[in-house]
Amino acid sequence: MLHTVNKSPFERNALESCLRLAKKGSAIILFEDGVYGAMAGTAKSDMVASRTGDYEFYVLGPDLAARGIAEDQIIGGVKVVDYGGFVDLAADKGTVQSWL
Amino acid sequence: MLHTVNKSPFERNALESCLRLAKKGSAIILFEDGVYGAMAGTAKSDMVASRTGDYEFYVLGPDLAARGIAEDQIIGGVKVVDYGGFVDLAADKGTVQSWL
Amino acid sequence: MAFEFDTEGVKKTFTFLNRKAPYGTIYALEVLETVLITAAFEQHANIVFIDDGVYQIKKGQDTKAVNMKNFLPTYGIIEMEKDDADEDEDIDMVWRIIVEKESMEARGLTEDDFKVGVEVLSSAELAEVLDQSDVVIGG
Amino acid sequence: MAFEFDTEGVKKTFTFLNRKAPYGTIYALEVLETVLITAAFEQHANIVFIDDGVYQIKKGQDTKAVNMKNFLPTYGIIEMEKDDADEDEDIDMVWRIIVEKESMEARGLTEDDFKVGVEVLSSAELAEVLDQSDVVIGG
Amino acid sequence: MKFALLVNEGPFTHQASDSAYLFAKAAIEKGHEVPRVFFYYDGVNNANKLSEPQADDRNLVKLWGALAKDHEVDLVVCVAAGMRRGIKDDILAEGFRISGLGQLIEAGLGTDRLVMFGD
Amino acid sequence: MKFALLVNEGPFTHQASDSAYLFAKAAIEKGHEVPRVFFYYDGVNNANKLSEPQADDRNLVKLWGALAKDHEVDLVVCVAAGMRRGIKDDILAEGFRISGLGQLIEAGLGTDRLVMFGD
Repeated sequence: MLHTVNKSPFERNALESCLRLAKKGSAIILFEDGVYGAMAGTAKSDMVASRTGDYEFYVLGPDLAARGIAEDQIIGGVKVVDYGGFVDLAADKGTVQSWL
Repeated sequence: MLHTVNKSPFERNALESCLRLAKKGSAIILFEDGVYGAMAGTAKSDMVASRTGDYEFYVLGPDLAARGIAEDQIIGGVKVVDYGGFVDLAADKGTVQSWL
Repeated sequence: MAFEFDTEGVKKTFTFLNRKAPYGTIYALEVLETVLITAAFEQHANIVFIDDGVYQIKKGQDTKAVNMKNFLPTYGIIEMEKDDADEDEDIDMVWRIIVEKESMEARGLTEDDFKVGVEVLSSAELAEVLDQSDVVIGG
Repeated sequence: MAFEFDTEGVKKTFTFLNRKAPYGTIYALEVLETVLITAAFEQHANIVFIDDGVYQIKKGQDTKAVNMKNFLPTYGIIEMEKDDADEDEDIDMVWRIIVEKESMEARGLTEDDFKVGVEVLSSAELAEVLDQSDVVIGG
Repeated sequence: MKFALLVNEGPFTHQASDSAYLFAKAAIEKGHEVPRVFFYYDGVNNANKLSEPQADDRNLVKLWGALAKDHEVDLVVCVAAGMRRGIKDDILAEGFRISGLGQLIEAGLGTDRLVMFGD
Repeated sequence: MKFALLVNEGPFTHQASDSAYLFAKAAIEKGHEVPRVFFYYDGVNNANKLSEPQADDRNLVKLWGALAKDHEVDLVVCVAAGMRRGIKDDILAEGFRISGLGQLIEAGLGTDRLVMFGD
C-alpha cells in the first residue's frame, strides 16, 4: 500500500495515526504541509527518523520547494520525488490510503 | 481576555497552544469539537485538569449534548454554559481570542 | 461525456475510514451517505472508526440546541444493512463495523458507549484489515 | 443597509495571529491582505507568528512547481509598512513583527531563516502582548 | 454592547457558521447589538443563494438573511475572497452585500468585541 | 493504469484541488488514464464557473475544465453535496456534470486506484 500524509505533524495527528496503522513495509509519501514531517532537526523529526527501517518514506519535491525546505534539510533515508514519482508510487504500491 | 478553543485536543494543537500563550487568570471556553478537551477520564484530560488553578474554564452545553457527553463526565471545575453564557463571557472578559 | 465503466462482476473491499469527530465537521455524515450507496453495489465494506471518529457512534447525541441534523440514527441503518448481508445467503457482501481499541481507550470509551455493535480490534489487527482493502475512502 | 460606524479618532491594537503553514491552506495569504488594510486605517498592529505559522516567513520559497502564488514577497511589503511607521513621526502607528521563540526552536529554525526582521519573544512575553490586544484576527 | 463577528467557513462542512449564527442570536436576545457580520475566506459561501439543504436540515443562508432583516445586521461578504471563490452578485442571497476588507477593520474599530468563528 | 480521483475541498482555501490537478496531469503525462474525478464535500466548489481569481493566480475551475476536454476526464460533482452548497446547473462550469454518489463507487470499481485529496 501507499499511504499519503498531507498534514504537518506539529498541527495534527495524521502522521502519528498513519505510523500506528500502516502495515510495516508500506510506502508513505509526505506532501503538502505533510513535508514538514520530513525535515531533520525539528522536535518532530524523530517520528519519521526512527521508523525508516519499518517503512519506505518519500516526500514531494515541489511541496518542499514551495516551503523553502532544501533537500539537504531532509531526514536521511527519505527519498524526494516529483509528481511523476508520486504517480509511480500510486501505481506500484497497490491501494492508496490518504490520511486526511 | 476570553480564549475560545473549537478543536479536539486529540486531533490538533489548538488547546495546547492556547494553554501555552493565554495569560494566567484568563477565561477559556471549549466549544464545537473543543468540548472533548473538557471530558474526564481521557488521555488528554490532564491538559485542562492540571490547569484549573491557572484559568477559568467553561464548556458549551449545546455542543456537549450534540456529542452525547453528559455533564457528569466533565472535568471538575469546568463550568457548563449555554450560548447566552458564551455571550456573557465575551462581554465580560475583554478581548476575545479564537484559537482556530 | 458520461463515462461508462465496465464493472460487471467486479467485487472489491471498500474501507471507510472515519477519523473526525461528529458535528464540528460534516465528514461523518457525508461518509455515511457513501457507505449506504456501497450497499446498492453489493460490495464488501469495512466501516472503521479510529481517532476522534470513535466519537461518531457515541450514544446519547442530542443536537437540538445546536440546530444541526443528528447523524446517529443513520448508523442504525448501516447496522441493519450489515445484518441483512450477514443473514441473507443470496447477498455476497461482507460488512464489518470496526473500532480501534487504542483510539477508544484513549478517549475513555468502552464498547457499551456505542450506538451500534462493533468489532474492537487492536492497531496491529486493524493494520492488516486496512492493508487488504482495495479502495479507501474517508474524511 | 450599509451600516455607518463612528470610528473617528478610535485607535486600537490589532493582533494578527498566524498559526498555519503556508500553501497547504490559504490562511497565510488572506490574513496578509487584512494586515495591509490595517495600515490604511493607521492602527497599531502585532503581526505574530506561532506554531506552524513561523514557516510562513521562511526564506527561499519557490512555488513554481506547485503552480501557486508565492506569498513571501508580501511580507516584504509589511516590513516596509512597519519601517515607514517607525520612521515617520507623523504616523501614529506602532507595528511589531513577532515570532514565538518556542515555536521557532521546535521547528529547527533561527532568526536567520526568516525573510523579514522579527522580534523573537518567549511564550511568557508573547502572552503579555496578546493580552493587551483589542482585536485578534487570525487563521 | 456591540459585537462584530467574523465567519471564516462556509455552511455545512464546518460548524463555524452554525456557532456564529447561534452566538449572534443569543447576543441579540440578551439585548446586545450585532451591527456587522463579516464573511471571509470560505465564509463567503454563506451568501450563496442557490444553497438548498435537505428539507429536515437547517438553511444557514436563509437564517443569516432573516437575522439581518429582523435585527438590522449588516452581512458583508469580502469582495476579494468572494471573487476567487465565485461568490458574486449573480448568486448573492438576500440580506448580504459585497464590500472590501476595510469593512472588517472598521467593524473591529466600531464595536466592543470582534469574535471570530472558523476552522 | 486507470486512476480515479476524489477531491474533497474547493479551490484556494486548501491545497487539495491543486495537488489533485497536478497528480492527474502527471498521471496522464506518464501514459495513464484518469477516466473520472469525483468532487465531494466542499470539493463541489471546484465547479463554480463564477470563480475569478486574480490575474496572476491559477484558475482551478478552468484548469480542470481544460484537462477534461483534452484528455476525456469525466468531472462529476456530487448532487447531494452540491445542492447543500449551492453548486447547481445555474453556475456549473464547462466540463463538469452533476450526478449521484454511485458514480464514486463505480469509479472505485472500474479503475485500478482511487486516490483521495482533501483536508
